[in-house]
Amino acid sequence: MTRSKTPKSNNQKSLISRRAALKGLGAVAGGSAALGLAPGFVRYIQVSAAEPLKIGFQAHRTGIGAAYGRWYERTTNAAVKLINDAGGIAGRPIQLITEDDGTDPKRGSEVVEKFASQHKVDITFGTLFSHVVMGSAPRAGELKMPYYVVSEGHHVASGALNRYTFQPGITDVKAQVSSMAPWIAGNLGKKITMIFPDYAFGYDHRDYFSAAIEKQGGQVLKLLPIPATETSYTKYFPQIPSDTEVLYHVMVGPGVLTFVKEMGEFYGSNRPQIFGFIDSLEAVDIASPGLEFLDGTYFWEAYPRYAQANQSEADKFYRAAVGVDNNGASLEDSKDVATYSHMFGCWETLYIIKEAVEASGYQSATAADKKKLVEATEAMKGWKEGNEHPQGDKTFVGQIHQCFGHQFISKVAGGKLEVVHKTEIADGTYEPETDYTKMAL
Amino acid sequence: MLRVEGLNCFYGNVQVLRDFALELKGGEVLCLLGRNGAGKTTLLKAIMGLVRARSGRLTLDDAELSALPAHAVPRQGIGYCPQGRRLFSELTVEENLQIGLMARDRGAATLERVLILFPVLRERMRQRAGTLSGGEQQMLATARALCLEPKALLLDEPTEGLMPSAITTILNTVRRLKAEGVATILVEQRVEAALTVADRILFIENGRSCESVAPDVLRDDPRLLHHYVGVGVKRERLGVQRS
Amino acid sequence: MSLGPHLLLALMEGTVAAFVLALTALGLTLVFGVMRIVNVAHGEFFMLGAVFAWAFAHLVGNPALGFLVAVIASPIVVGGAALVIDRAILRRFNYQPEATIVATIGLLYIIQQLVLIFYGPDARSVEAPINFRVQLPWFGYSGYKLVVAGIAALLLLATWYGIAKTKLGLVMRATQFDSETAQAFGIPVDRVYAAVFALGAMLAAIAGVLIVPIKQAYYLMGLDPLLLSFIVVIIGGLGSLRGAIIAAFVIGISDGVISVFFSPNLSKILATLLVALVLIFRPEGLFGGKAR
Amino acid sequence: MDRHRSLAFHGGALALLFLLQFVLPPYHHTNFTSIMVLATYGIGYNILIGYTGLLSLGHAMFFAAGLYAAGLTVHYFNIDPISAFILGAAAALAFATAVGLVALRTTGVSFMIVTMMFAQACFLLILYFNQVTRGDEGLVLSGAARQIGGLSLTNPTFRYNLALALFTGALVLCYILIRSRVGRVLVAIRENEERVKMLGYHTFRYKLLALALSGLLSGAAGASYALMFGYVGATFASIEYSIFALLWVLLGGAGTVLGPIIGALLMFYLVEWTSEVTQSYRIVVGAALVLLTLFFPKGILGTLREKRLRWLP
Repeated sequence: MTRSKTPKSNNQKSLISRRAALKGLGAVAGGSAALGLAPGFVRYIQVSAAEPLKIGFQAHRTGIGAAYGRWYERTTNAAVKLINDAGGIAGRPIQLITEDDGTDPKRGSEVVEKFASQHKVDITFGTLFSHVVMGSAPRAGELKMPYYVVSEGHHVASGALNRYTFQPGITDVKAQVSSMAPWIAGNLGKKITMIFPDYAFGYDHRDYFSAAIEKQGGQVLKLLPIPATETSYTKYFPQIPSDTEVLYHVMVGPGVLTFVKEMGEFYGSNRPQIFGFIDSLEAVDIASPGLEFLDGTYFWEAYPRYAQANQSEADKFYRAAVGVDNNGASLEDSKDVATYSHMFGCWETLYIIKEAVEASGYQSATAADKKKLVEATEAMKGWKEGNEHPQGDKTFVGQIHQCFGHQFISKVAGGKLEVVHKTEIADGTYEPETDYTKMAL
Repeated sequence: MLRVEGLNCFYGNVQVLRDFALELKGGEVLCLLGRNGAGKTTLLKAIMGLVRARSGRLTLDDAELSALPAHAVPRQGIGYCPQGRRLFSELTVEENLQIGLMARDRGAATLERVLILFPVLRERMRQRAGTLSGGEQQMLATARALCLEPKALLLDEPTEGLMPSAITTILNTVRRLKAEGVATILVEQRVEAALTVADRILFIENGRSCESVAPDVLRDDPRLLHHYVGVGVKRERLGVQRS
Repeated sequence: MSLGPHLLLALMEGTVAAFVLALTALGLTLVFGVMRIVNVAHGEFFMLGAVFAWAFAHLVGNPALGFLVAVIASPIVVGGAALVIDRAILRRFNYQPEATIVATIGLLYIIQQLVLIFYGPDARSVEAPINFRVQLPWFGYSGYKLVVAGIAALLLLATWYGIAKTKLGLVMRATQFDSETAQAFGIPVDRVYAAVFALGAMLAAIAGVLIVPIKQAYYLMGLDPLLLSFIVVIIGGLGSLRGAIIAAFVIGISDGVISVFFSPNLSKILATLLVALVLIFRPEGLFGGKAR
Repeated sequence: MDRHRSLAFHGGALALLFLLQFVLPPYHHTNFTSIMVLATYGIGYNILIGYTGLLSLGHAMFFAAGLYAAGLTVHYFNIDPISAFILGAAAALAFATAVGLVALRTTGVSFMIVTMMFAQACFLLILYFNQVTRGDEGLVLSGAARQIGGLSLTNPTFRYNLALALFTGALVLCYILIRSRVGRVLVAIRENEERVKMLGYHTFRYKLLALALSGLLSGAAGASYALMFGYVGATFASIEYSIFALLWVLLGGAGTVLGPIIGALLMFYLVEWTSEVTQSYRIVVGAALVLLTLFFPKGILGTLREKRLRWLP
């Protein structure tokens, strides 16, 4: 998916403490070295003397994806450490090689190239923003480089990419919105107005949610696309039809706090039901001043940010390993909120890579072994909830290289998100639109 | 009081002034004559610091002008009336004069004295400078220079394009200032007019200071004019004056 | 919502935007008018204003007091940065127009990166100093936005007064019309340039401070105001203060209305077409002087 | 004599690029392929800024015109790459001419602002018509569509040599142009447009020609990029890509034939190299621009020409 916005966090701390926090993370440009020099950005995590398995990690360290990229990196590093501590993949330690793609498609493609030709990695993995995936995937396909993305968009399952590109760790937007429609129609209302970003990620919402809600007998009254650079929203609100029962928002843009605040100013206490995608508020503290208006509204979450009453052991394990507290914030800094509904995809994808490598008998970076790896990945059917898959059970459809998992609907109450509904995997699955397994390897 | 020694100036690689020298006393009017491109305007700009000298010395009384940044030169007491007048044409007459007054922190008394010299400006204070007639513009340019209460005044072709009555006003002003002890360098194409006020004529050729003569000498022996300014020029200029 | 109130809201939004745009564009056109240079990093001064506003507001804590500190301190810091840039870079190549453009593009990148390093990639909000909601019969409206329009109007008036009525303004105008002659009358042109460059940056920074409670501070927020300011100064005539302000209102309000009724992208595309039209009929802009 | 030296110099550079493909490791092989395509864009830009003295800050729109004209027709109508390339270049040529008719009415900084705004309008148009362009996510062109006479554009050797051919074409065109009478008029316009006008030249037409040619080369590069690398996205129309062209040309030396490729190569490897120690590529780009204006205004080849190689065109 494309996120042209960076979620804003309403950080109350001074610059100094913020810097200190970044330093603790040691992941981002800032921090430790004020000039953006941090030791060993091409990081090698070596565990034993066995020949390491090289995984190239395409990270959004700079550009518009940087806020997500930071947490993607943190989650990835945590998972790699665990896997290596437990003996690595097929007895080989993971050597993670991280390169910044600048959240830019051209650079993304160059990074894939660099992984393949210079670092000679076995597998490429990573990125979120869909334009980077779109820019990189063709080259990955040409290089016959297995490319596991954690991007959430429908572009993998739509058939636009190629046989080497997979999305096994995170449910795509089409499935997410399809599984939301029945609950929304049943609980909130059937007359919907959609506010969504005016670019690719938003189009997936527009197209697939509209279709899904119509299937439920609902109706989208009005579509309000918001340009990527928009930071002021008052002018859109009058376009919301007054008979709207549910306001559906997927905001990605630097202005979500503003969005909420202006919505509050516009509506006062007399508002329709509001349903949003947590993308709007990833990395933002729900208890931020100005977000009070959201109280009593609903959010989709891929993975509940706040530890729930029935928290699973796997979630406890995962939070501890990544260093996230029960409110979804960094253990070192309670104001540093994670991109919790997306970053688990990195963790789970790494475990799927592990499984695929071990199942395929992959030995070395040869064309033959890579084909075996692709076929082994395609042959997978799904995974059970557990420490390796803390978000929950998933099924995997080999033809479209896409996984499907449970989704959550949470209500904002007292500055937290409380899960009120968990969807079934079947709620979101759809007929395959393509069959990658028929493409030549 | 104003002294120029061994002045060398360049535009890029082209040398415009070569070892130029002159000396001027208080109350003296020096008329600078030479062909177009001989370096007259450049000399005035060099004195003002607008063209930086590569070598040489410029002094006014005891002040070393060549060591100063351009904007500090007028503060030493040099009024400059550039070629083409260069008024701030979008500003009002009053504002133009104000800028002259600000240069040396002069106030209402100075302005009053200047306006006595050019009473016509008094009626035009709120008018935009660009809308004045040619003669009025020259008066304003001169008045603006006088607002500094200068010790030395540099006038670059002040009579250019003016009607005879306006020329008379300007020349009378020069005489008056001379009486007050102001040293004046006058760059002038109208030789006849210049001869009526000048104490001395300095010829300039190819950026060098050449002969310096008294006006009487020049009247008696126009050959110098032929040599330095060109015979055609001379006839034309003198002819215009006579008609 | 029916057409009347809808249009009213559009006009209100457009007017608030226009005031802020006028401040930003005024800074750009002032710098161009006096110094004959285009500062491509102008939008970054706007962004820095917003970022420092966040920093000051959070150092102080109390929203109203913090904002007050920000409104004063933020432009001062940004103006100081502009002075350093003027001395360290622009002056060295004597404000040569092309070199200035290239160097300010470079500065744009450097400033963005520094903000990314020290402030981070997040958008952060600053609480508005005044929090009240104006309830109209058809919709509610942010009281702070009206305050922004008010402050911006005052600042525009103050800038106009400063330029038209004070000695400093006179010196600036004299330098603008003829810098050489200005020097011959004791005006230290290089100091005037430095002051104007700083003043231009400060106007952008104040606009950034005013906007931050509405829009949040974000390291990539400078591009939009830069492009809109460019549209404004081209239509208004490069260097014309009056033109910039009139054009800011034309663009700001039409942008508000078109955005509300159609699409913001469309409104920016239309604004650009308007520029093309203006250029076909008046290449020097609506209020630009012909030969300057 | 100078003419021979200059021919030998440029011929040598092309020969070197040809030979490099046999020694470059794969990663650098691909990099050089893309740099040659981007340097073609740089040469187009250089005709305008370097030889005609017009500073445009919106050249990405011409690159994007070629990129989208070629990419969309391949994606939606499955036309063959050669036709798509011709279409892309022609579209950019027509577009640049149209832009020139309006933008060239302004001069100096206004021209720069106007081109920048038009480019931004193009960028927004790409987003606005997202149903067709897929906005900033962009489109991927399938490998199957990218075949010329049975040879796949994904084949590295084929692609490298195509890029070299494109670059050579641009270089030869530029070389011939600046040695022609037209080229001398353009340089004269750069030095002093008023004087050229007084000599009776219709300078508007010459500037329009320069902009059209510049747009043509930029568009040809854009079309090639889409076809060779299979991705078409709005990023390439963003201001960033206009600034990159400026940076390459200034770094290599504005008004030198080989400047753009030297600038593009250096900048690519400078960013690449510094990314090992810092992720702050913006600082590298920004500092390069500032330092160039302060200490190195003529760029690498421009300085060389001034100091030694006076014959360099």
